[in-house]
Order: sequence, then C-alpha cells, then structure tokens
Amino acid sequence: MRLQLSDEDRELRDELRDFFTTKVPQEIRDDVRAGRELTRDQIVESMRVLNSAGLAVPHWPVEWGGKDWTELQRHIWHEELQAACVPVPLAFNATMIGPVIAHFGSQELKERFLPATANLDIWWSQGFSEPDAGSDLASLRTTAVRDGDHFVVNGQKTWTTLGQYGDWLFTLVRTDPDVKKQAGISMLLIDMTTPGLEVRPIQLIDGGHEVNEVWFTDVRVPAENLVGELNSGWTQAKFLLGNERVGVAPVGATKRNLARAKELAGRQLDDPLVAARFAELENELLALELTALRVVADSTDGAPHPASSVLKLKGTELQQAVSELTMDMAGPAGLASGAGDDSALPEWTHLATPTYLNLRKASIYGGSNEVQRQIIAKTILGL
Amino acid sequence: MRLQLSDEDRELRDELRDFFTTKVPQEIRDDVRAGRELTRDQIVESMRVLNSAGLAVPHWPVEWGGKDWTELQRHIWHEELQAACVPVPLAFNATMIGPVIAHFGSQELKERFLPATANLDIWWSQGFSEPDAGSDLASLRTTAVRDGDHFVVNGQKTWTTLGQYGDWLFTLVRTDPDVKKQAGISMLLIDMTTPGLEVRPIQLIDGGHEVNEVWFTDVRVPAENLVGELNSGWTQAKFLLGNERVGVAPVGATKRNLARAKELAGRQLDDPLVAARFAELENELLALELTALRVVADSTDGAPHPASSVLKLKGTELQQAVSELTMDMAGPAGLASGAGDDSALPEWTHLATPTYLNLRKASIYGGSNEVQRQIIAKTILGL
Amino acid sequence: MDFTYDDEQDALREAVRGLVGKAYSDFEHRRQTVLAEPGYSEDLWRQLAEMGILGLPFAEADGGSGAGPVEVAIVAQELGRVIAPEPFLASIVLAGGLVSAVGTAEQRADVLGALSSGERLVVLAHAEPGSGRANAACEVTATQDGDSWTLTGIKEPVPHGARADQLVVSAALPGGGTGLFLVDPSADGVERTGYAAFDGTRAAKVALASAPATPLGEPGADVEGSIATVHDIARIIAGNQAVGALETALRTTTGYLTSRKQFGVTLNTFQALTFRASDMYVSLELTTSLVLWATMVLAEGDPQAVHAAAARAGLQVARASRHIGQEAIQLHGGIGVTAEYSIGSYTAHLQALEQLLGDATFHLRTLAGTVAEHGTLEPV
Amino acid sequence: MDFTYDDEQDALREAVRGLVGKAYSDFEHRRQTVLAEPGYSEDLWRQLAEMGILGLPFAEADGGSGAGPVEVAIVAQELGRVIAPEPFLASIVLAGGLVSAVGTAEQRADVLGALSSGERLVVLAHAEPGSGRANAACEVTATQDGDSWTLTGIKEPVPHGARADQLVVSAALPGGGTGLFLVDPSADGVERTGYAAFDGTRAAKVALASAPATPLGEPGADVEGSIATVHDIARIIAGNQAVGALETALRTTTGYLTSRKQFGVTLNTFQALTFRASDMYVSLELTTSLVLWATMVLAEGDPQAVHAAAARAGLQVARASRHIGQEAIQLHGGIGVTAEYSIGSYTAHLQALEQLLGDATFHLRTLAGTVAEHGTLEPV
Repeated sequence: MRLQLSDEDRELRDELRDFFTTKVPQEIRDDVRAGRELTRDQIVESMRVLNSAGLAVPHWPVEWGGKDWTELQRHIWHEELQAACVPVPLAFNATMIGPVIAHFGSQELKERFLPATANLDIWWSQGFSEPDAGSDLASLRTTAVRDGDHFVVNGQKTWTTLGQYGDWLFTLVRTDPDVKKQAGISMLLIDMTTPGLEVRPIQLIDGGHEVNEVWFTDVRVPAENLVGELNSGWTQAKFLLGNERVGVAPVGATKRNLARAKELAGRQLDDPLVAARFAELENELLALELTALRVVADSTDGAPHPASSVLKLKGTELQQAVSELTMDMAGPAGLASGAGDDSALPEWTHLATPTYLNLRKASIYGGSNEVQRQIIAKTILGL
Repeated sequence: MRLQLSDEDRELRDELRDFFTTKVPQEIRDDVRAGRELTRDQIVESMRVLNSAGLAVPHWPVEWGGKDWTELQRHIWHEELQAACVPVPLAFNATMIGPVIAHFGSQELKERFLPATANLDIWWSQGFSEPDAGSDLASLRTTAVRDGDHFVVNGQKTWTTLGQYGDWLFTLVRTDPDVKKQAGISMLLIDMTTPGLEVRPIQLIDGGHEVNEVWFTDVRVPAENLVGELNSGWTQAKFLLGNERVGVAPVGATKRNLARAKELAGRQLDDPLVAARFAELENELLALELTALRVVADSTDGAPHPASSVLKLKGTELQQAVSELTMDMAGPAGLASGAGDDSALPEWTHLATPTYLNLRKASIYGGSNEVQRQIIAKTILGL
Repeated sequence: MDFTYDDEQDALREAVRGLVGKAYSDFEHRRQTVLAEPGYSEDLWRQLAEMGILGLPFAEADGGSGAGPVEVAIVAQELGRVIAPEPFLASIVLAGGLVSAVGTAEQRADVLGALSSGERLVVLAHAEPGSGRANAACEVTATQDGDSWTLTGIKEPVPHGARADQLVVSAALPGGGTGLFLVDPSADGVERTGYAAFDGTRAAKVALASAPATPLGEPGADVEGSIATVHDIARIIAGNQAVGALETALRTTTGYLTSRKQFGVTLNTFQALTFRASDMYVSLELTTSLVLWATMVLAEGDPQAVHAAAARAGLQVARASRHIGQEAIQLHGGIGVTAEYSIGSYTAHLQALEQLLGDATFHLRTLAGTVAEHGTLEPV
Repeated sequence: MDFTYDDEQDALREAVRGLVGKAYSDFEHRRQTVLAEPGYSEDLWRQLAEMGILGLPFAEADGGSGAGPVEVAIVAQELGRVIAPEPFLASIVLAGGLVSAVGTAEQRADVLGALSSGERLVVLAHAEPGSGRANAACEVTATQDGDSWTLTGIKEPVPHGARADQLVVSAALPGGGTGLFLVDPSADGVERTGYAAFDGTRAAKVALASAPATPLGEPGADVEGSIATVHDIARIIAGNQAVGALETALRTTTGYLTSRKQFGVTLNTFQALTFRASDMYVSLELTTSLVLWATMVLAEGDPQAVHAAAARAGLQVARASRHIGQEAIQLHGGIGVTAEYSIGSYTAHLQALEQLLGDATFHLRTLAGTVAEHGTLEPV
C-alpha cells in the first residue's frame, strides 16, 4: 500500500502533461473546456498530434503503435488527456475496432487498417444496435448473405454516433439465421461509400445531430472484410465491449467539469446548500477515481475486470450529476440555450441545459446502467 | 375545490380535540409523546375511555358502536387522536378482526365478540404470517383438521405483535390442502389459553419484545369459531388487509414526531443543512397528508382505494426518515441507549436509535413496500 | 376541504382538452410547431381567445371573465398534458397578472382586453443577466423627463419576447424601488433577438436604449411586492402545468413498457423497471396533491400564505420533475433521447418551467428559512 | 499509488481472521457475548494481546511493535467483518493513540505496555452531555492544587467506561485549553454506571467529583489538537471496521436472496431485489476505495491531510452505512429486524460507529467549508 506514484510514473505523468498542454492546439482544448461541440477536423487534428508522438493508441500491441505500459500508466495517460482538455482519441478507432482487428484480424487486415486507424486517416463508425436490438443486442436482424466473393447486406442499424463523419463502418450482421441467436452473427467492415448504404440523421433532445441511422439496401461487401471467422462475430463483439478497463468512466473530464462549475458558480458557493452539493459530488467522484485506480492496479492481464460495471454505472451517474449541478448554477439564464453570440448571458449558461439533456444518454448507450446492474448481480454477486 | 373544512367538520374536530386532550389521561399521552413503550393497561385504559364516548370504533356499523361518519370525518378523528398523543385504538381489535366479524360473522359471533372487542375486554392477536409465508401469505401451512365439532390446529405462526398480551387469536389455517393455495384457507378464532397453544417471544434489534411466535400442537378449536364459510378465509383476509383507507399512513404521529424533533434539535436548526432536511421532510409529509385527504375524499363507498399503496409506501418511508433525523439530532448521545434514569443525557437521546432501528420494520410488516410497489405497478399502472 | 371539481369546471376542462389536447394529440404536430416561427400556433391562440380562455383570470370590467385560480389551473393542466408551447404563462399569468394588479383602470381595460381577445400578445420582461431570481429590477433603469419615461438596459431571457406586440418591463426607478412599464417593442430604442429555448418555446434578448415607456399604474410607485406575488401565482399555475406534463410522461412510459420488447418479452416483465414506474407514480400523486392544495390556497388569496404555498408546490414539483423526467427517459432507453419521440421534450419542458420559476434549492432555501418558526405544519 | 497488501500484511490478516473471525464465526456467539458482562470476550482480548495485536500501533520502546496504520486497518477490517464487540477503537486507537501522542516516556511505557499486554483496559473518556463533537472539554474541569490535580464533572457516553481499569479523561484546564489526565476509576470521587449501547457494545456514564487525576504529558498543556488528530485517526480506522462490516452485510444479504423462497422461487428471481443488491455493491466498492486511500494518507502522516481524508472517508462510510444497512434489512424482510439473526446487528453496529465518530452531515459540513478553496480534487 502506497499513496504516492513511483518516480517512473510521476515522470511519465509530467511528460504527458507537458506534451498535452503544449503540443495540442490551444483552441481545440479551449473548445473542450467550454463544452462546445468539436468539428471533425479538430478531432482528427488532435488525434494526429497524439499519434505523431506515439500517444494515440498506447494500449495497442507495440508493433502497431502501442506502448508497453502498465494499466496504471495507461490510466495516467487517460486522466492527463482529460485534465488537459485534449479530446480523447476517437473511441471507435482507438478502443473499439483497432484492438479487435489487432486481435482477430488477418495480417492483411492489420496492415491495411491499423496504421490508418491509429492516425484517424479512416474514421470508423459503429453499426451494432438496431431499432429492435438495444440492450438485447444479439437479437439483431441485419443480414449478410454470401454471394460469390461478396456479402450482400440488408437491414438497418441505429445509434451510430458521428456516423455522418464515418469512412468505414464496423458492423454486426446475421450470417446464419438458423442457429441460436449469438451463434449466427459475423463482424463485417464496410466502406461507407458503398452503394446502397445510407446514413440518416437522428436529432437528439438537445437539438444536436450526433447519432444516425444507417440503412443497407443490397450493400455488397467484399468477403475479405470479414473480421475473424464466419459466425464468430459475437466473440469479437464481446471482446470489443469488454475490452477496456481504463477509461470506462470519464473521471478526468467529470472532475474538470466539476471544478469548472465551481468557478462558474461564483458567489452561489457561499450558500451552504450549494457548497454541500459540490462537496458531496466531489467526494463521490474521488471515490470513483480511487476505484478506477484499484481496478487498473488489480491485475495487468488485460482481462475485463468485473468492477468495470461499477465504473460505468457510477461514472455516468456522476457525469450526469455534474451536468445537472452546472445547469442549476446557470439558473434562469439556462432558458437562453438558443441564444447566439450577442447574448447578454454567458456562453456556459446557454450550453448547460442542452448538455444536461444530452447526457441522459450516458446511462443508456454502451450498455445501459440496467445492463450494468444485471452484470454486477449475475457475475459478481452470483444472484 | 375548497380549502377550509365545512362548519360541521370543524365543529367535530374541535369537539374531538377537546375530548382527546381532556379525557384521556395526561400520563398516557405524555408517554406517547415521549415515544415510550406503553403498558398493556395503558392501552386498555385509553381505548375504554374512547369507547365510553363512542369514539373507539367509529368506522364499525352503527349498530355495533360505529358512527355514521364520512371518510373525511374519520380522517379528522384519526388525525386528532394522533395530534393529541392518544394511542390509536388497538388495530387488531378496531380495524382488523372487528370489521371482519361485523361483515362475515354470524349474529351469534357478533354478539359474543363485538362489544368486548370494541371495549378491549378481549385483546386480539393476529396469526397470519408464518416463517415460510411472509409476503407470499397464501402459502401458509398451519393446518386445521375437522374432528367432530372441533378443528385440531397444528403449525406455527410468527410476527404476532403484542401476542404476549393476547386473549384471543384470529388466524388463517389451511383446511383443504388439495386445492389452489388461496382456496384452501379458513379463518379461525382461537382462545389463546387453549392447551397446546404456546406464545414464544422474538427479540427485535432494538432489544424490545414486541412480536412473538405462536405454536400450535393439537390445539382443539370449537367449529363455531369459524368466521364465514369453510375455505373462504382468503376472502376475509383480503377484506381485513384492504379494509382501511383512513389511517393507512401514520401521518398525524409522524407530523407530531417531526415537530418534536425540531424542538429537540435546538440550536442545530441554525445549521442550514439541518434546516433543509427538516424543511424537505416537512414538505413531503404535507404532500402525503394531502394525498391521504384526497384519497378519503375520493369516494365514500368503503372500497379500498388503489392509492392506499402510495400512502403505505410513502407513509412508512417518511416515518422512518423522521426517526432517522431524530437520531441524527441526538448525535453521539445516542450511544447511551441503554442508560437508565440517572443518565446525564436526555431520555429522548436514549430512545432515538432503538426507535430508528425498530421502525425498519415499518416498511416490511403489513405488506412490505415491495408488495406495495407491485400493487401499484399491477393494479394502477397496468404493468 | 374538498378536492373535487364542480360541473362547470369539468366542462371547462373538457373544452380545453377538446381544443388544445386535440390540436397536439399527435406529438409530431407539436414538434413541427416549435420548429417554425413564432414557436406556437397563432391559430390555436386565437381559438383559445374565442373560447374565452385567455381572459379567464381577468375581471369582467377589464374584458375578462373573472374566473378563479382553479379554472386557470385547469387550463394549465391541459396545456401541460400536451406541453403546448403557447405563451399562456408568459402573457396571461405573468404579464396579464401584473397589469391586473398594478395597472390603472384604463390600462387594464386596454391591455387585458387586447390580451383576452387575442389581438395583442403582451409578455413580461423581467429577468436580467446576473440578477438570478430577484423580484427587483436592477440592470434596466428608468429615467423620467417630465411625464415622459425611457428605459435603458438589457432584459434576457424574455419568454416569447420577440413575438410580443407589447412588453411589460420592470425597471429600477430613479427614486429607488422597481416600477413596471408598458413598452411598444416597435419603438426606437428597442432591439430584440429571439431564439428557441431547449424545450422549443421561445425567448429573447430585449435591449433597451432610452426606449420610450409608459408607467404601468401610478408613475414612480415601487411594485416589487406585486412582482413577487405574481411570480408566486405563476409558480402555482406552472405547477399545474407540470402536473399535466408529469401525468403524460408517466403514461407514455408505462405505455412503452407494455409494448416495447427486449429479450423476447415486453419490458414490463422486468420487475426492476416496473418498480421504478411505481415510484414515479408515488411522486406524481404526492405532487398532484400539493399542487391542488396550493391552488386552493391561491383561491383563498392571502399573499403570505400564497408565498409559502408557492414554495411548497415549487419544491415538490421540482423534485418530481427531475425524478420523473429522468426516469421516463431512462426507462425508454435510446429512443428517449431522440427529438422525434415525445418523452425527451416532456423532460425538457418540465426543466424549462423550473428554470423560469425556481428550482428545488431555491424553494428549499425559502422553506428552510422559516422551518424553525412553527411546530407541526397544518394544511388548513 | 499501490492498493496491494504485502505478504506480511496478508499474514497478519490471516492470523487475525483465524482468531477473531473464527471466534465469532457463529453469530449466536457474538450475541451471547454482548448479552453478558463485560460485553466482550476477555479471553479473546487476552489472545489478541498474546498475538501482539493490541500493541501493534505503539512504538517498540513503549511496549508495542511499531506497525503502521495499514496494519491497524487490517485488524479493524477483520473485527468489523464479525462486528467483534471488543474495545479496540476505544482503548487501542483512542486512549492508546492519545497516550502515545501526549504522554511522557514513562507514561507511555507504563500505560501502553499494560494496554499491549492486555493486563489493563484503558479507555478514553471525552464525550460530554451537550458538547456534541467538540474536541475541547467543557463540562469536566480540572483543578490544580500544587502538584495535585482533581477533575469534576460528567463524561457520558464513555465507551467501555464501566469495565475500564484506567481512564484517559479530557478536562478544561484552569488556564484555558483542554488537558488530558489519567484517572484510576476505583479512586474516591469516581462513580461509573455502565450499560449496553443498541449494538451490544458497552458505554458508561462517568461522574467525577474532585477525582484525583494525573496529567498526561506536560501538566497544563493544551492538547486539543492531539484530541482532534486522534479522532481523525479513529475515523479512518473505524472506516476500515465499517468496510469489514459492510462486506459481511452484503454477503449475508446476497446469501439470503439466493436461499430464501417466496412464491415458489428464491428471492434472487426478483430483479427489483437483485438490482438493489447491485447498488449496494457499488456503494461498498466506492467506500472500500475511499477508506483504503484514507488509510494510505494516514500512513503518510500529515495531520492536515489526515483531517481532510478522515472527513472524506467519514462521509462516504456514513452514506454507505445507511444505504447498505437499511437495504440489507429491507431485502431480508421480517427476519432482518430480529435480534437472533445477524443482519440487524450489523446495521446497528455501523450506526454506532457513525455516532461515535461523526455522521454524514457532520463530515459534509467540514468538506463544504473548504470546497471553494481548491479546483479539481487530486487524490495524491
């Protein structure tokens, strides 16, 4: 048991902190700090800055650009990114399809995709959920039928985040309708410019366009774009969804947002009821951060830790709670959410309520908090 | 829509208030106010004072001592009782078995039992729950087998509150093991002095002796003590459990306890965090009281109102929350719970934590809050 | 104490529901309405005027029908049920309420008459950047020159301020205190920038630069107390609007739970979800009770009692709005955060009502400040 | 940052578990133990002494083994796991901690030696009626006559005060400030009334009437700061005890859910119940993390940091104790409130720890007071 970081880890932290705060453009980091929506270009630019220094995909195999870091070091990297307001490398690339290709893909797929994925030369989108397959993902119905050296894909995906920017889509399709539902699924990589593939926007309650539907009408996909074996897609999907133990909960960003809310609250902090809300959240967030540290420290074999569900569950709750508190600090000014630059009210008060509303998704997407409770009950508590 | 009571109701309220605060012995009311355990004699005495004025069982049929009151008037009676710290008439007599005998009993049973029940000449106990039949009451296993003009009862009941004072027991027994579980149950009245009947104390976590087990070994019960038809006991049980819409939630007593906690809190109320806890609870309690008023006002046909579950659920939660706040006001002095009269710490601080612990039962007994949620989901929300 | 409506009140509810409820029975219509300017249906507003709804709370002498708070509350409940984006609170309750309380007989007849008939939309411009929920005006100041008055400063956010035909503006008086003024928004010195709030309803920035203004009521009189009372009234009426919205939110959610399938069964098979719906119902019932009570207190008319009742209803409504609003989305899952589906807009609208009139901490602070002053709290 | 225990620490845990965990592996034994005087097992206490557990935190020169907070925390976790009623906190952590911090070399050797060997039970008498959680003494006053000191006033509740062989008593000094004194409870002028607290552990009223007393450490020195720090240390150690109890409470509850049948199936068939168990697990994990962290802060030794960490751990432990303690009983149903079954005693014991060392509001007040003074909160 030791509170302090080792000298080596502290050194790494200082180096990362220095890099992130000096090499990633200030304007991008200001936009992150203010909670503004980033452009595609900004996301690409910041990931490339990281990749140029080998800091975009440290958890990948070393031969594909990874660092041979401990889980704690990866945790430090992730926290420092957030503390410095650097956009976290695009999850679809860095933590989703990249590790799947590295683990399951043929050498050819690896060479073809991994460097471009790490450098965000390819922007990946995710095609998993369907309108009738949400928490029950395995009941998906989009089909891929073999036709010569192609698969022909038909069906519909939904909740494809930032799909409007996507170059390629990694997707789960049903390749065998006659077996147990998990056993008939395959993972396909699809060029989003293929004829018959259409991306349609879904507007969310904050007014933003962040997610999309993806429709497939006889979309022809070369058979070589299959990842792993035919009908083994559920294995890849589980690997992908359970891959990460670092960064499950956005602790660093939530901490940063809480500290910012304190600044913005100003004199309202003199009210003991307000101060108590901040203190309570700050304490819960500290407990969460320490839990994340315990989880990363617990073993280094890369297997998903069961307590990851705790991090996801509590992490999203606190993320939402901080956005709620920020909204409350904005008070009546929050009604000016649609105001432009000439508003007499500060920008953060415009953003506060849409952000709160938008973040209702956090406890739904990526394995809803009900799914997390179910996982805890079954796998940890044996209920 | 009208806020004020009618002149008639206000008059009734004033009369009741006058009676309760002048005719029921001050010492008994002081003990209630202080949250002390009452003796059997005190409970009997106060119920007899009420009965002498026709105020013990106003909701019974008029011919058996009831008043022809509206639900609102009964509500007023019930609130004023509690506000005046008068012990509410013993529930086993007044709201449980009395109405059942009045509704289902033969004329002979009525004459034999109702006057004595209203006057607490007979102290009734309840024998419903069993160790393996809690929320799932209908799975009870205590048997009654016909033998000539007697039933022979064998088995075990539990959670018999104040059974140590009981003269008679109303109980549910299985009289037909071969039918659907609800269809083979009968209700029997059993003299607790019958050979083979044994009452054993259960100590609760507050250290008190409030509930009991009741064991039956070949207990012979005259067949005439059957209430209603053979195997119709489930009907009587449902009637008994769903009989009341007034007094489902102990609003009056909880209000009194909250006001008392404010007094006892003293200077601690200067702390905004403490004041906010009081204000929040007070508001929730007001909402509960108004909901109780809406429920009683909603119709007068005597049928159970579905929102009774809301009253039970929220009523017990607030009852517990007030006891918790009181305990917190006692602070470290609460550790002196076992201290005697010579303690340097005030009596209320001794009682605070045992009361809090004891009241954990409130959300379990009499249809747990999980059962209430189930009722709301099924019968009100159609889920 | 009596919680029941009389026949006339039931008839009023049916009429409003027949009009407003029917108009927005399809959520898509509400959505399209707030996507276009002016953010509500002028047509529906006119029909409400024709039905006499807009003049409901005003004295007959002023062009209204002199109905009481219970009737206004019924209208609010029905508007809330379909989260109608019409400017009822901003114009009828707030602006109309202040004209009614403060205006001269002539002003009342003019403004309230035009408001009731639907020919003029009059809204209150009171909130100022940085002034929180103060009842006094501070950043907008009034200047007197003989009988002429001008106002200078910024009001924001002003609900429905861009569409309004006439503004009731609060301003710091030269001699101290806060006065109210009628302002013609087309006059020189008035600049308005309108936008949609997150719930689709409209607000605006109103910049005043020596804008000509007519004192409402007695010139130079401090009417901060009237502003406070009208806000308390609006809290109670908005509470009724929230109750309507909360009811629909719960009903929509239970409807979804019984129809949406996952893992081969409908969601109401999952007890963890149905129990949460039960807790939502408990919140709703308690909130309904407290709001109806506050409405009855309002009908009795004592401003002190109304102030306390507004805080009580406000706190309970705020708690329930968060609870039910958040749970309604969560129990829906992904579809709950999409703009095309209704539930998220209900959560947003409940949030907007709260931001307009006070969140839980605001009301709790009021109540905590007086909690030591009484023993038991009696509803009557 | 490293959350793992080393081999020696693991061995210590095994040893304590082998002794204490085994002794109370049957809950009925714990129950019978607290029903009899002195409310704990003298035999077990002796064995703990023999094993070197009682002298763990004290310097070797003082008769202890000079182990750190992590080792003491491990002992506390194991005691907590079986809610052992032995006076570890009252004597080793609180009284021993103050003798260690304040006593002269001679006093340390004498008192801590006797404490470590188990021959003498020494407890702290600090709480006073009406003084809340103040670190200063107020109602008990010290009077000096030459080199002799006497104490007058009442201490209550004094954990294990009736059984104690020696008392460490805080008192208001004639020249201001708070001093500590060693008091022989069998001396004239000391009157003790013992009783059981609601969790079965013992407390007492100690009435002092010119009772002879020996100053601990330098006579007349104000040691309020040391009293504060030792209470902070005790909060962190008690947090570890709570973590042990919370773990058992959750495990007992999940065990009950998988074995108890209702409606023909085991309770874990009901998703509404299992989800609540999941939430309990979340509370437990977060609490464990924060308590282990606070223990590491304690090991670093900065009193300011320890004060903050004690409040942080205290708040989290208090919230989790209420949450898990209440839910554990509720998920059990009727049997949960009976004294013969274990779970209620866990809830009671968690409550007692909180009352001894500070509830959520107490700790939250501390943290809210400084929340504006920093930006992000960093664990290192």
